[in-house]
Amino acid sequence: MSISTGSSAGNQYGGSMKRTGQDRSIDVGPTAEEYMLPSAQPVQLVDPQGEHVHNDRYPLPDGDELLAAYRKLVIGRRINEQANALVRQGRMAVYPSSHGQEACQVAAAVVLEKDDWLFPTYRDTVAVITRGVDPLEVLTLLRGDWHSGYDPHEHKTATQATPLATQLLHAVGVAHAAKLRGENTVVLALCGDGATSEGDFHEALNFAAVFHVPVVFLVQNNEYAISVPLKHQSVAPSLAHKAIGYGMPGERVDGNDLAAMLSVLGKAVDRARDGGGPALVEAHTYRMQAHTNADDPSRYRSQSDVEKWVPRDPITRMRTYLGNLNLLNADVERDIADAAEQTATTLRDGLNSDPDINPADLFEYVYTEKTSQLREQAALLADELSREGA
Amino acid sequence: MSISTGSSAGNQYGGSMKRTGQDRSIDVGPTAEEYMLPSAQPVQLVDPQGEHVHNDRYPLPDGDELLAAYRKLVIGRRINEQANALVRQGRMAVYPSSHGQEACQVAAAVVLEKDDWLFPTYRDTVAVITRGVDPLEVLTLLRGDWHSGYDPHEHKTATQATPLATQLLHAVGVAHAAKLRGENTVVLALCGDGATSEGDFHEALNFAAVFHVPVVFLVQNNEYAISVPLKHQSVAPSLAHKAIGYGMPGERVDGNDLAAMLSVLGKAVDRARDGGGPALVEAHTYRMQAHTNADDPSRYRSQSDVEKWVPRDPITRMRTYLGNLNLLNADVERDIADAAEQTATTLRDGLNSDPDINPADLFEYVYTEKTSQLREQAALLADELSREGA
Amino acid sequence: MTETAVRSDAAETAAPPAGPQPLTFAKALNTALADAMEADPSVIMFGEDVGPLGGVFRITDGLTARFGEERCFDTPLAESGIMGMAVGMAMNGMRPVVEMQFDAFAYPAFEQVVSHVAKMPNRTRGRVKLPLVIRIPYAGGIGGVEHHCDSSESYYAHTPGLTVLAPATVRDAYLMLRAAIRFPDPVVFLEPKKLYWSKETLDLAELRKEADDDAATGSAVGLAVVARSGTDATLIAYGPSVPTALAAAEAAASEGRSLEVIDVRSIVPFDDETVSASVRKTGRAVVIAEAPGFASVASEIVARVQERCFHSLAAPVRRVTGFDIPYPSPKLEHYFLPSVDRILDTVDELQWEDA
Amino acid sequence: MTETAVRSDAAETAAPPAGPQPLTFAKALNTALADAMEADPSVIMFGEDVGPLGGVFRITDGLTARFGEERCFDTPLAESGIMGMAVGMAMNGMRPVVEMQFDAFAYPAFEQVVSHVAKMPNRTRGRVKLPLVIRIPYAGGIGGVEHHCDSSESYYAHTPGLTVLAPATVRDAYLMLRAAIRFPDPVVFLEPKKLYWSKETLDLAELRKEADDDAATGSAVGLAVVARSGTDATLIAYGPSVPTALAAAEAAASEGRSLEVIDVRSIVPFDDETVSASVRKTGRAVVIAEAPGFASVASEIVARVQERCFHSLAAPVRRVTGFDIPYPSPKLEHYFLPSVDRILDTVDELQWEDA
Ligand SMILES: Cc1ncc(C[n+]2csc(CCOP(=O)(O)OP(=O)(O)O)c2C)c(N)n1
Ligand SMILES: Cc1ncc(C[n+]2csc(CCOP(=O)(O)OP(=O)(O)O)c2C)c(N)n1
Ligand SMILES: [Mg+2]
Ligand SMILES: [Mg+2]
Repeated sequence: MSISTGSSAGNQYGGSMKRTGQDRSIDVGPTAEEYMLPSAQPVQLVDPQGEHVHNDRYPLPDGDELLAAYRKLVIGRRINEQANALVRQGRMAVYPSSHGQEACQVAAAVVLEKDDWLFPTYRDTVAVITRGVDPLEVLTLLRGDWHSGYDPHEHKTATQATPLATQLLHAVGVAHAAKLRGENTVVLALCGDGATSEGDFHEALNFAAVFHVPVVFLVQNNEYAISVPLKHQSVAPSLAHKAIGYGMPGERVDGNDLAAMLSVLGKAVDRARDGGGPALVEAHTYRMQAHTNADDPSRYRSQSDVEKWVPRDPITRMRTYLGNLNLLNADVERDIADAAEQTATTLRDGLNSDPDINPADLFEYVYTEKTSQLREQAALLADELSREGA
Repeated sequence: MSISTGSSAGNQYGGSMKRTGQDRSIDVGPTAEEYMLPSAQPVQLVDPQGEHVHNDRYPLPDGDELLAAYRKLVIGRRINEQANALVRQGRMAVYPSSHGQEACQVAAAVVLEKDDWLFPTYRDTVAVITRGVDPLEVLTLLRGDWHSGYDPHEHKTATQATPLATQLLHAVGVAHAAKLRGENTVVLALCGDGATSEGDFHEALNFAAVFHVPVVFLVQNNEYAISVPLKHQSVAPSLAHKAIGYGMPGERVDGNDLAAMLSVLGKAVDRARDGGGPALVEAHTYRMQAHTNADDPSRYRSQSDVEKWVPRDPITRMRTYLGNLNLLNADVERDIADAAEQTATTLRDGLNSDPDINPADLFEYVYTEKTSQLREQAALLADELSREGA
Repeated sequence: MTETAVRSDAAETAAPPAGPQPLTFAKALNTALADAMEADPSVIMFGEDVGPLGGVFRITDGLTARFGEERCFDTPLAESGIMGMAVGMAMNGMRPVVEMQFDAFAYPAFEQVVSHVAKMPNRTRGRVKLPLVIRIPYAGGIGGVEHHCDSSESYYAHTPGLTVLAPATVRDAYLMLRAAIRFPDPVVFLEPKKLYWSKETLDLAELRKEADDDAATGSAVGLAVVARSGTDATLIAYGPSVPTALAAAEAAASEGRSLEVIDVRSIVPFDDETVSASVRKTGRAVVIAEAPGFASVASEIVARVQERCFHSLAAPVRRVTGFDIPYPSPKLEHYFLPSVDRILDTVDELQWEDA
Repeated sequence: MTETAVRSDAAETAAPPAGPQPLTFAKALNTALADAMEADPSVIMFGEDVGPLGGVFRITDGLTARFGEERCFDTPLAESGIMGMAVGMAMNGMRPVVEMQFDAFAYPAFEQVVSHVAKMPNRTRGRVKLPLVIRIPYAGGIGGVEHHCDSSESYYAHTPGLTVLAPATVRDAYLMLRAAIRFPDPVVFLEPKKLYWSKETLDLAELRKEADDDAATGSAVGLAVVARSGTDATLIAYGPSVPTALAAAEAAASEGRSLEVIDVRSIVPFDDETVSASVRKTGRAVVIAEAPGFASVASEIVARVQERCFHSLAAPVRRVTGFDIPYPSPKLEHYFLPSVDRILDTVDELQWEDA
């Protein structure tokens, strides 16, 4: 650092930096800085016009892989739309939409093996469903039936975390346990840009680095934490620059570029699996809709700002690119649309019937065996209900 | 970053890195990386042999300034010795010695103006006394009379913090309040290497950077957190590398070099005062003694490791350097020794008389006005004591 | 995961017309904040989304626009950071009011609250005062998802050095928040979320005058009130449970039983005098609170009442509280919350055969 | 700021000789950990300074040497990190035992404890179990500086989903820690610091056998014991207050008053049966605990006892607790702690004229 009196770090250096010094005179291998600092611009492999952008370090996934992922992208978008509709219809209490972030959602699900673990947040419903969890079980939370509806062990997918950044530590613990047993499980832990400010983010990255465990941290930087824009959250050159402070590599990616997301995340996962340790990936994306249905974004951002992101939509560019490759035609598109419609129908039908709710369950899972206190309280409630019923 | 499969960040890149790319072809001003990353080696201005080391960015303080600081250094060492003795004699419950870290302690006190604030930890007794707080008031805590003995407002010196890293946020708040009022107060906040792992460290640095407040964070990296060595605390290239993750400059200094400490901290303080925002300074030093008298360091480090640091002692090199400048002679040395002895006598005498302890004080300061609950409880205790007295 | 019950009526910022008018609990709080900021330039407000958005419940609506972003501002998303910064600002001449977005999101700040907010004045023998207010939208009954409905008052009430207030009426929302901001010591100010949209018809000018009078007498902290007089038994409640207790008393009256309702208002300090006087009069008491009962404020009230009124009691003091389980999901919360029926059942068990 | 009372006798790691022998509380815990790790490879221990140093109280002494640093290791200095990692490890097949270095240094982990440790099994309908133990050296009486002497049990006891244990004897230190580690749900295990150096003469082989029997019956959690029988009044205590209660009973006996002492052992779940049976028999009760009394476990016990034993009570249930003030500095702590005299004074006030 050069501490120069009077200059203002915060304002002078925003988010767009060029990478320092690749042209060293003697080759001594990469320095820690070169190894751990992110590239100067977010990695992009397919630009918003659907054109391939060459990148030395990140290969473009092949067409079939992209087509399969594109299918999931379209289904993901449909899930967001359907969930929003169900909220409007009063079938669901709340839905934090990932509209616009579906490339991150899909990539997060598909880069993992079956025995890997995913740690999602409330906004990552699409990732969880893409990973294979029953959509209706996922929506248990959002329609208010129970705090979580699926078995985390079945799909190696943790519950969708609400207290920000806390889940990142659980991810480290899961990875650490697997490592101690010699299993080669990789853990992918998701959080938002806002969550990077929490102490638990710091502790999780540091623990992961010190214990050298296979966790990939994916920050979906969608530029907002409810109403708070990124610039009030951090004045670092980028969120990926935080990685070096823990001694792990950081990278930034165009989060609306499915191909880049697959390539960068995939490489980080491979590296973690091969004993390379944790990594931090920052995906640049945008929250196209309100924080949740209860939010009023007009209070803190203009519609025109939002519209700037429409041309960068993850679906459009992938459709163009795949079309140019002749991998998409009307049949394929119809097939994909049908699959998406199928998922939407599952959601709609599922949410149209209320599941049985058993008040006795309230006492059932607090402890493995009910305490005498809970037995008394369960009896009190049962008695009330039987009298009501009578 | 280049995520390369199979390599191991943690092991491959320890703490000694060279700085990347100063030789750019077009001069576009410093990049964020150049501006915020610390120099390749800790800044040193006077080496362990007492020789001046030239540094482009950090000027050597002049002889008189160094002599005045040296005097405080010697007194600081004497305070540590006397406090240890008082613990052995049972006059004090506990003492976390800063033996070996006195250059950090003195620099932290002297770079501040009267209206600046210092936020010390339990280990920073010497810094607090050097700042001018009455030594006996400082020792109130350590002999167990009360939780803190001095008035933080009188010397703009916060209480010595025990819960690690919590005080860094208070420092940010004090600076923020001053900034809002347009005062040009600088706040110097101290913590140890271990404390950098706490979530509050992260939150404090981020808040300071986002609000662009004049706080200088000084980490005394003495290589241990009780028994835990630095390498189990962090695998970052250095602790100063954390700065870029918050968007502030980081620097590392030879913490046993009083001249370098004064120059680097002084510059960071000036810069903060001039509106340049916060900075992180990591001082490389060593905890020469046990964590506290209750500790048993033989369980986790060898005496030979400790002895490697003896030649790097902050006093020896400064004495040689000042001697070479002809600023030290027998008279001056005797005068300094007398001053140190004077301080030691103050401590000894002060701790030999027990202060009055008033049990009624227990209830006096919990609230500005005692609650009815506390009035009852105070009466109960008073009644007990009066019956005992009777 | 998110705000759950925002209504736009709290968002009105225009100067209210004179004379009595309907005022929501939320708007009363908003007005109290604005009035306090107007009265004292050292009052500042910060937290998550309290700036341009006006808070997820709109309690800080319009404050940034009116007082500037130096006096009402958003912070990075870190509750320990918010609390720790508030401590420092309070040390240095400010009177910070911070918002914890929801009850369970105050837990990351727990160390700052317990180890510093509560202890700093005592640690320094009163040389460092911490005149700060921690506003917490708290408790349930709004169909919120997990972590948005905790009744966390017992954690704070158990921590010496904190003053813990819980208003239950629109009037008190205004007066008690003004008092909390003026108070020389740190206050945990608990805002029952489910009452945010409750309304009373009040004359703001008179409320303001009352607040000024209270500023002189300092009487607002530490006093319970008799919310409804009665003779047969005492219901003791605070915050979100007060309306439920009042409804139960109303229902009991129609069955010929006269219940007195005490609104505790100030959990710490606790008004033993008012509570004990009532119980000594009625001889029977039921304590009502949403939080799980075990080792809670409700336990404390039961303990104090039996310690102080033992010889007046015709029956054990009983509790109607949340069960000792995590707060349930929206579709199950009504089984959990103290209800009029559960209160009346409990009153029925107060050994009336003796009476 | 630091450990305060380390004695080297806890540091012995050699295999103990056979037959009854003096064992400290600290060594009993150390042995329980070693035995649990020996018995079950999924048991792992981590925290601050628990590795080579063996913990600032030496409770983990020798474990790294014996079981390797993969099973007993130091973490970076971050309590939320420790707790959160423990959650993940417990999710993934391990039985983590974590040490919080001192009571007040567990507060940074409060969100992880309340929002996850306590709630995860319920959140997932029991599909994710969290068999983990949070060891907390707690409470005072050791001349520790600020933040090293908090009695924090009420925070945990109030949080549904946690099991909260506090041994008071060397025997229980061993047996209850073994039981806690075997328990399928998260346990907050409170170790009274001032008892670490207390001794009992015990036969380890028999203790181990007893632990194995208990593993079959699962009886160690949820049971209080009568620590001393008596007829005139019941003293109810746990953890560090049990020896004080016993001393008070001893002193009372010499004055001709027969006090029964209940050692609660298991704060959650609470053994109403044992406690109520005693109070119904004696008709009088005093609850003793170090923590500030307001909204505490002591309040809960008072409330439960009067709810359940009202008609057997000859006097109100009374409390001897810490005052509602921050834990005092070393030279003042003896004024704060429940003492034999204060207990006897309180017993004297139990309206003996009725008897
Ligand atoms: C500890 C905690 N504090 C506050 C909240 C309330 N809250 C829910 S979402 C949110 C914003 C999160 O922003 P970000 O991390 O960027 O994720 P995004 O919602 O944009 O996906 C806030 C403040 C919370 N859930 N947890
Ligand atoms: C929140 C918290 N956790 C644990 C402790 C116990 N503790 C006291 S000092 C210490 C080590 C601190 O190491 P470091 O930050 O390097 O400072 P140093 O003692 O070396 O000056 C620990 C773990 C504490 N004081 N606060
Ligand atoms: Mg975001
Ligand atoms: Mg250290």
